[in-house]
Formats: sequence, structure tokens, C-alpha cells
Amino acid sequence: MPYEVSTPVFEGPFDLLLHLITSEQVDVYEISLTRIVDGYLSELERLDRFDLDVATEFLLIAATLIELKTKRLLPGRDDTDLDEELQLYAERDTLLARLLECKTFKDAAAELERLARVAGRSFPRVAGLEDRFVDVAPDLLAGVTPDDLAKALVKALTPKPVPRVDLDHVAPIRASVRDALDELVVELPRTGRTTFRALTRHHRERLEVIVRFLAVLELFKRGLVDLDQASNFGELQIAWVGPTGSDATDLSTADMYD
Amino acid sequence: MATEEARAIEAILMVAEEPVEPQLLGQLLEMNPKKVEALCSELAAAYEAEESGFVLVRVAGGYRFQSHPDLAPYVERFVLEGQSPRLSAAALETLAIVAYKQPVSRAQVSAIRGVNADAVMRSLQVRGYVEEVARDPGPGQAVLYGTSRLFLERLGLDSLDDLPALADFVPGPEVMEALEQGLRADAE
Amino acid sequence: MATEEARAIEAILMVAEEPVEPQLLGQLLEMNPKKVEALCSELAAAYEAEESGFVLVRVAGGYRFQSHPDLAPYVERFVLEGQSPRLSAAALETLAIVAYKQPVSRAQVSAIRGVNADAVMRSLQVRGYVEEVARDPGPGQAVLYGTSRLFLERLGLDSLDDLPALADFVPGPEVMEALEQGLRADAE
Repeated sequence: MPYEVSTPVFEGPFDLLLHLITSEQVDVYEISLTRIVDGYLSELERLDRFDLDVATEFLLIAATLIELKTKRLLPGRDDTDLDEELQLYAERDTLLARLLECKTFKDAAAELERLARVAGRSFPRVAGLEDRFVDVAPDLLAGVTPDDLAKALVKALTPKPVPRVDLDHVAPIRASVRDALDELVVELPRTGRTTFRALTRHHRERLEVIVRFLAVLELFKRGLVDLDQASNFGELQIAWVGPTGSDATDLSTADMYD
Repeated sequence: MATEEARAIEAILMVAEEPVEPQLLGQLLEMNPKKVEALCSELAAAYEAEESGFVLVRVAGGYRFQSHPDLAPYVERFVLEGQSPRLSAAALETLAIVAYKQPVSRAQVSAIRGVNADAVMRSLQVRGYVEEVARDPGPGQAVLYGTSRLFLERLGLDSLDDLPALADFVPGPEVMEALEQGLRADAE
Repeated sequence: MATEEARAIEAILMVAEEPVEPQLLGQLLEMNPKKVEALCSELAAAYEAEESGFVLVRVAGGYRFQSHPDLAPYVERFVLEGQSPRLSAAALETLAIVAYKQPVSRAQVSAIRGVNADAVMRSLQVRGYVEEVARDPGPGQAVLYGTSRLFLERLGLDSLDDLPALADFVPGPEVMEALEQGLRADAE
């Protein structure tokens, strides 16, 4: 099976976020968004055994968190675009609402589990009809045709569907982060120094920008690029510091995004 | 002492393979289903008082005999197999969403869980806990899912009305506050 | 009043589908089969004294609960009016496997269906659609089953040769999808 749904790590992005926020080690009043973002990023690193559709959701939430974090780092809001800010709050509220929903069903699931465990201690009687009543019983084959029988056999011989994660709906962005990395290790050594804005000028989709951003972060983590932001709202400067001659750049561990 | 009707109920439940609805018992015994329910309660109480090894329970809309939960260790030894494997946390959460939101589409379930729920939904369907109950009348006509009778049986519930109220699980103010704090965008 | 052992016997017999031998009960309860027999007699007498709607009888070398003969008219009505008159999908599939693969053992049927088919096989046998036709000559000498004459009659077939050829039944789209998904998952 390609992907075991019940991994010991987090089932989904909300799961992780819930854990990070409500985890006992974190004092309610001292919750640091930075730590949450860090937790997210480190979980992203562990995603190598996950499927891409899971990773995508993680990325989306990580991106929202990074946006929130960026906002929080701002000294004042006088020069902030009000629309942008409202949108950010709306996103935050959506996230909050989804988290609450997730938590609600998590707790409901625990109760269902308890009910099932209690009920599972009692076994039903399914003995069915005693032989002496069989003659009384109506003929169960009434209305069943030989064709029905053949169809039933075909059905019985058909392998039961193997549970699998359907990735079709994420196909268009399937290899985006991987692709972005591949593009960047070719593009960056050539340009040497550039800005994030320049890197994403051809990308209109929000998700495309996010995966490029994550690809840049990945390169930064590997020490292949230097990042610099001269001022708040300043352009994110990206400088290639890895080896030149892109073929030499080993991205094999970036398979985590496949 | 035992009435003919109570004895007939015992006899019928002894040969039934599934929970028998009080309406059906009433029809067979030519008596009011309410009266049937009262009789079944009396019978259940009598078994309880006699410390019987079995119980008479109402589940999935009907009555049936079951082994007493106390004696699970013995019965488990006898049954050996048959105990269905435990559901994963993912399966349980998905099942909870279907149970409370039914009728619900796969896409809606996935949206709530934040991960694609297709595989889990399919395995719940194969196990018989979840089934197709309708089609979305809107465009696309998505298949809508609900819980099955087997789900009720496995949880020992008489009907969906017996599910604990979802409101009971809505996080309390301290969790809300924690979540809000965690996502605060204000500058500090 | 009720001893743990007596209660355990009640619990086990309540969930058993076939008569349970005193030897097996003794093994499960870690007690002498003779003692089991004595306890079962006591239980049977108690049900009798209470005018229960069921009886505990010794049959085919074992013990089982049955409906009380007095109440046969009610049980017959239940059988006629209460039971769903159609063969379940599981039963039909099992019957199809026996029809096309005969002679076939229970274990083989279970293997094909992917779930234990013993209970369904037994009910098909009780209904008279399936019967023992031979013994596997190999070790273990498993009982081999085939369809009965009654089965042919009910389906309006002259002989097994008249069963429709399987080639005519191209799997439907949903079956193809399931097959494909099975293959895809394997390939990954």
C-alpha cells in the first residue's frame, strides 16, 4: 500500500496544529506563533513517508501560519493594506473554525470508540432458524434467476477494493515543490542574486507562490542560498551560495515531496 | 406466571438473526408495539435480576439477545475470530463525521478532516459501517453517505437519536482561548 | 445465586450457532464435562420451571437454546411474515461460488469471499440449497459441498450444465473500477 492512513504521526494538518497549540508543554498565554510555525516546518520535514495530498494541506496551513507570523512581526499597521489585513483575519478565522470542528469530531470519535468497546463485550445471538421451521420459511430463491447467480459470482470473484488515497485531484500540482526545486537549482546559480518577487513573477496562483517559497526555504535549510531582508516589507533577497554547475547539486533527499 | 406474549417474544427472539422491531412483534402477537416494549423491558429486568448470562437489549431499532458483557472473556474464547479489528483513529474520526453530518459527501468529509478521506471512506464502506444513502440533488450529483444499521449494532445504539449530542464535544472556552492565542496575528 | 460457570454457559450457548459439546464447554470453563452436563440440566430445569419461552436442549451431542415447542405457532408466523423473504447478497454470492465451483469446501468458499462463510454456508444448507457431496481425499478430509436438486428446481434449471456461461457477464463499470484500483494500488 502506498500510504498507511493511520501513521503514528499526525493524521492531518489540523491534527498537527491542534496538537501544537493545545499541547501541554505550551503555556496557554505564552504560545508562540514562531514555535507553531517551527513545529509545522519540522513536521513538513518528516513528511517523506506521507502522500502529496497530505503534504499539500500541510503546506497551505504552514503558509497561512507564516503569513500570520509575518504580520505579527510588523511594528505597526499604519502602512498596511487594509484589504490584505482583513483577508488575513478572515483566513485566521476560517482556520480557527476548522480547528474547532476538527477538535469536536476528534472528541466525538473518542466517545464512539468507547461505545463500540462497551458494546463489543456483548455478543449477539445470530443462531437463526431452527431446522423444524425451515419448511415453513418462504422460498428465498423466488425471483432469483440463473443470471443473477452468474452476476453474483462475478461480484464474489472481484477483488475487494484496496483502500488507497486518491491523488487525482492534486495531479496538477503534484510535483510543484519538487519542480520548483529543480527549476531553482538551475535558475539561481545562473542569476546569482535575485529577489523572491522576481522569482515568482510568472506565477499567479497563490499555491505556486507558496511552493516556490517553500522550495526557497528548503534550499536555505541546505545552505544553498542566503536569504536577506533589508527592511520590513523589503524585498526578500536570495543569493545562491551553493556550488555552481547545477548538475552537481544533489537534491535526492528532496524526494520527500514526491 | 409468564404470560403467553412474553414467552412468545422470548421464542421469536431466540430464532431471529437480527434485532426484531417492536412493530413486527406487535403484529405477530396482535398487540400494541408500546405493550411489546413494556414486556421486553420487563423481560430484560427479569434476566438482570436473575443474574442471567445473557441480556435482552434494544439495538438498531429492535430487540435481541446478547451475551452478558461480564462474560466477555469466556465468550471471546469461544468465538475466537469474529471480533472485528479495531478502527484506526483516522477511521473513527471519519466515522464520527459521517455519523453526525449525514447525509454527507466524501468531499465534505475530506474538507472537515483536512485530508483526503476517500480511502478511509471506502474502507468504512467495505466494513459495512457506512453506506450510500442518497445523491446530492445539486449539480454533479455527489453520492451522499450515512451510517448503516451495522454501525448502530456495533455501537449498541438503538437509533441515531441515541448518539451523544455533538454539542457536548464542542471545545470549552479554555481550548477556544488557547486556539485563538495560538493564531493571534496582533503585534506583541 | 447464579454461579459464574452457569452464567458463562448461558452466555456461550446464547451466541453459538450450533450445538456446543460439553467437552468444549468444559475446556472453555476449565471444568469437568460431567459437571458441565449437570449444570446444563439444572439450567434447563430452571427455564422449564420459569415457563420460559425457550428451552435448553441436548441435541446432536451438544447443548443449544431453542424456542419452546409450545410457541411454534408464533415462531412460524415470524418466519412467514417477519423474515425478509430475499436471499441476502452475501448468501447469493456464496451460493454462486458453490454452484460454479462445486465440489468445494467451506474453507475454499471463505477464501474466495474473503470473510468467514461458515454461517452463510450453514444457513444455505439448512435451506436445502447446498448439501454435502463428498469428502476431500487429502489430509483433513474436509467436507465438500455442492448444490442440491432443490436448488436446480428453484432456479428452473435442468442440470448444472444449464448455468449461464460466465463469459457472458462482463463486469460492470464499478467492478472494473475496483479492479483497476486494486491494480493501481499494487503497482505503487
